[in-house]
Amino acid sequence: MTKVNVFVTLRESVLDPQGVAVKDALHSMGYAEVSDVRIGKFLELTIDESERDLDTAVREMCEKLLANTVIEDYRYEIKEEERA
Amino acid sequence: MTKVNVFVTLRESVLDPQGVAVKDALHSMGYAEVSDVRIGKFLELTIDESERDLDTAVREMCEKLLANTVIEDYRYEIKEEERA
Amino acid sequence: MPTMLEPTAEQIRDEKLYQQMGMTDEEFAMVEKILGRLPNYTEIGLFSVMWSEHCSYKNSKPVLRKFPTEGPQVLQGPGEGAGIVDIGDNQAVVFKMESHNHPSAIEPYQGAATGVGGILRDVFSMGAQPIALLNSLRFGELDHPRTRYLFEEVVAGIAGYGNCIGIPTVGGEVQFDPCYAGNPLVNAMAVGLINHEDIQRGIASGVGNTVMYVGAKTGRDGIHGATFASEELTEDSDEKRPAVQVGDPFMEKLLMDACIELVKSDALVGIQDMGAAGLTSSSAEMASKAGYGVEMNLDLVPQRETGMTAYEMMLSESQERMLIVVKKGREEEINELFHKYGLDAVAIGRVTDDKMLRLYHNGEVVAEVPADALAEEAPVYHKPSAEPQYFRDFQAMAAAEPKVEDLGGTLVSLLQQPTIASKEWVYDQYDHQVRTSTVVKPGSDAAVVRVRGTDKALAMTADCNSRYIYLDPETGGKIAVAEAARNIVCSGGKPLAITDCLNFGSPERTDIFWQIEKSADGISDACRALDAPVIGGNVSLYNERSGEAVYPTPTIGMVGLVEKLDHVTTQHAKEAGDQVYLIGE
Amino acid sequence: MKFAVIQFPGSNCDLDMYHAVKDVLGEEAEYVWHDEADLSGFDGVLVPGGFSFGDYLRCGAIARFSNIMKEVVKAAEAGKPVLGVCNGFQVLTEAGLLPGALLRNRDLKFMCRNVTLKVENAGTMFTAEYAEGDELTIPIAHGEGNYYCDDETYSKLKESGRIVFTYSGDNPNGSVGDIAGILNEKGNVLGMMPHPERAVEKLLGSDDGLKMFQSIVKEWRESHANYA
Ligand SMILES: Nc1ncnc2c1ncn2[C@@H]1O[C@H](COP(=O)(O)OP(=O)(O)O)[C@@H](O)[C@H]1O
Repeated sequence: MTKVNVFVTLRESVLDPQGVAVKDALHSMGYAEVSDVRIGKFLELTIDESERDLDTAVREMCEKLLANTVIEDYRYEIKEEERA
Repeated sequence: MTKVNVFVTLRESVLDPQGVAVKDALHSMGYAEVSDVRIGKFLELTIDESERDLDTAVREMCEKLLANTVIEDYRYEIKEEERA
Repeated sequence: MPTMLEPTAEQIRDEKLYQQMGMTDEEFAMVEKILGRLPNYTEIGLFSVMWSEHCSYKNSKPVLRKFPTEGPQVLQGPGEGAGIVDIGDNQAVVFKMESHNHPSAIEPYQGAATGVGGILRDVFSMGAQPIALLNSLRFGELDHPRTRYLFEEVVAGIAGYGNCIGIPTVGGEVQFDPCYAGNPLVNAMAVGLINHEDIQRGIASGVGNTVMYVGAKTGRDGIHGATFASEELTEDSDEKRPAVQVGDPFMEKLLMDACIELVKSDALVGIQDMGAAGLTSSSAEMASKAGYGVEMNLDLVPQRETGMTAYEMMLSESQERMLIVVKKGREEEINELFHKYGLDAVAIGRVTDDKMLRLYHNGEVVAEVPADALAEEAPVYHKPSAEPQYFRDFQAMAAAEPKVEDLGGTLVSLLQQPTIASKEWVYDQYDHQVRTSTVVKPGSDAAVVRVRGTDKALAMTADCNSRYIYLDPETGGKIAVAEAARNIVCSGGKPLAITDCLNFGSPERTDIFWQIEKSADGISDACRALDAPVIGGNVSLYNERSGEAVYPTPTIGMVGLVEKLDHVTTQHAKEAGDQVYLIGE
Repeated sequence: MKFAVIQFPGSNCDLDMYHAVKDVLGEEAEYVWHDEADLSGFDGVLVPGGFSFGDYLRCGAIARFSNIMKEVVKAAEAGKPVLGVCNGFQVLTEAGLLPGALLRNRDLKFMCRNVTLKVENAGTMFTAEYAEGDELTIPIAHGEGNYYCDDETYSKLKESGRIVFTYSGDNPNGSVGDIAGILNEKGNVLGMMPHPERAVEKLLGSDDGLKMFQSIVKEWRESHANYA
């Protein structure tokens, strides 16, 4: 069993209205020092052992489903295997 | 200027229908080895230097706004300072 | 995106760089003649978007001239953000339909969402309060996973935007056919209400008056979107595409409420939304329409990204932005008005009397072009058309008589066709009741929305049977208008006028151009017969994927007036024992 | 009776709430913008639906920090009726005036349709005109109406009659215990996902929501008659 963390973020030129709203809210709460907020997704996958190459499989999942590569970038971390 | 990454995830006890839907989709795409998917938020904050203690400020922002602790857990990482 | 070094005027000419922007050699020569010199990179960019089919209608103008556009009820015909029709008691209804096909093919959620945002801006920039949304959708067959994805995401995008901004989505249509597999159609329609005295126009007049920018900041998204919409989709469309625009319905809600308040102010001279070709089309069109000029300092444009060039700012199609012209000296009160909604109105330029669009950036003049040349003087092409063989073949065939042996079984299998089946899955996701005026919800022939404070209501529908139009464009065009009219009448309304969205393949093809002409003839005839003129619309050509055109799909959006609320009728069976009649031929 | 209809940036059922109270019920109503700081002139507070602050981050998360929310809390403490519908319910939970939280609908989709609500407690200031067990046709329109609370909270709500409405038949969003609306401990703050303000005219399909507003007004009249 392996844990994989996937981070999906909006591409650079793509507007992040959520991030803007959260930044404005933080400002109005007094945290003027927050100069930027970008909001993305964080996915924790638990993956059982399989024939497949883990790295390739995760990359495929990201490309096909987890990230919308038209507007999003992704990266992932494969954590050490946890043996049950 | 410091970058802070905040991870907000649903608590264990709270059902994550979106995670279940993604897991099901991965299964139907042939990735039967994915045994669990949990979906959370990933926030990248850029914070300018200020009087305040950074760690305390980020914790407050999480408690007050970024996470709803009735249903969510959070953790954060303060990345090295980037000097302009 | 790093700022690239811009090519020089000579390079643009010698390397024919304008071709990448969709301009022909002849068009480039026309620009050179208009300016009396070579255009620089920013200037050729301005011309290329303004002279694209999407902005100039250069291929479709001769066809659009066929439409009847007048009638005693018409207060504003085609040419402004949206058309306007009188409904009595000093009130009028404002409506328009627009396509967002290519953006939706690339990123269905955002493409559809920003389509809704754009059509709403067209309506509230006239000064109207939007009261309802409709949509007309076309996809390939549902057994293809990509199609399911597109369908789900388009519906979610429409819902996401409309629900958030709080305008009910009350009706529409969905058709599935293989011809739309590579190029889905997403047409959105908005309907608004206005009092006669509040009607606004997109004009920049009065020398010295101030040009202000309101709404979202400008980013590098959607650069050259209008040009992109004026080409066929190909396998490498995905590579060519500009950064996709993301809709922000929250921002637009604030902008909408602020603009509706703004139109009551006598400080306002003109207002126009920054839709296709953004800052370029809004400024050039407002100046040209008014017979004035506009100069703007691009350093003052609110920017989301650093290091943007004049070219990028002028061609950006970032969403949720408006350009307004206000009386000189009244800027502060305008700014206060927007401030209440958390928005900034920024003065970025002024009206001049020399009819030029002049742009400054970093202290230099970076473009100086006659506004009329951009907005009015695009070439008009009379494309050749020819009756295609397929049409002759069909006409020569004997009409097939369907033989139905098992009536019940046939009925069930018809009802199982996704195009015919209930669309509840779709409209359940749309808030169709917000503003508590929806008298007839989706699921009947036409939706009916009451006019609060009166005993009147408006019936509205969007219809098009593209198979009929493919088989016989002229008759099919008539049928589309007639179907819309029947839906209105069956709901208790009298047709007032229509808006249309002409979705076709490439006008460069003679068979396609023939389809465009013939269906326009049919639509025109039906509109005349029903006294329902065309008060606005939109043309979307080049709906092709790798050489395959969609069926000709001129979607009709019709609005009718229900004089009394108790005329409202729904299509549903009411009681056992009621008689059923068949009326007509 | 005079109601405040709170408007956050992005509220969009404010108009519906206003008309329900003003035109249909014939009581007084005024819009109060989120940055104002006084509700003392009002007898009741209505927090309408919509997408306050775009629903960005979480529904209601940003709205609860608005200026006016301090006043809403004060009004609640003073015992004035506070009704939060849909996004208003989300705001009230985020603000801690009501327990629990609202998660995404079980099917992950926004849904707009009529549902059947069951009146679980007809002894509240919001439901006195109904009878226990009454079934009402009221529209819902939400994407995140899946009420969640932990088991302990649920038992407490249930035992103390603070579950005011449940979905009867199909539970549209997967909420704990079919919960559609809950009350605070004191009994003067009600949050619910369905829209009673959309069900006050037969013309639009149902007027089953009318009695809720009538209950509030009646209770107020009675309690104020005593002081008069
Ligand atoms: N995309 C859509 N959005 C909203 N409502 C829709 C949509 N598609 C269909 N509907 C609604 O579903 C009902 C049936 O539509 P349709 O199948 O086109 O019926 P008809 O053929 O009788 O016009 C209509 O009330 C229509 O408004």
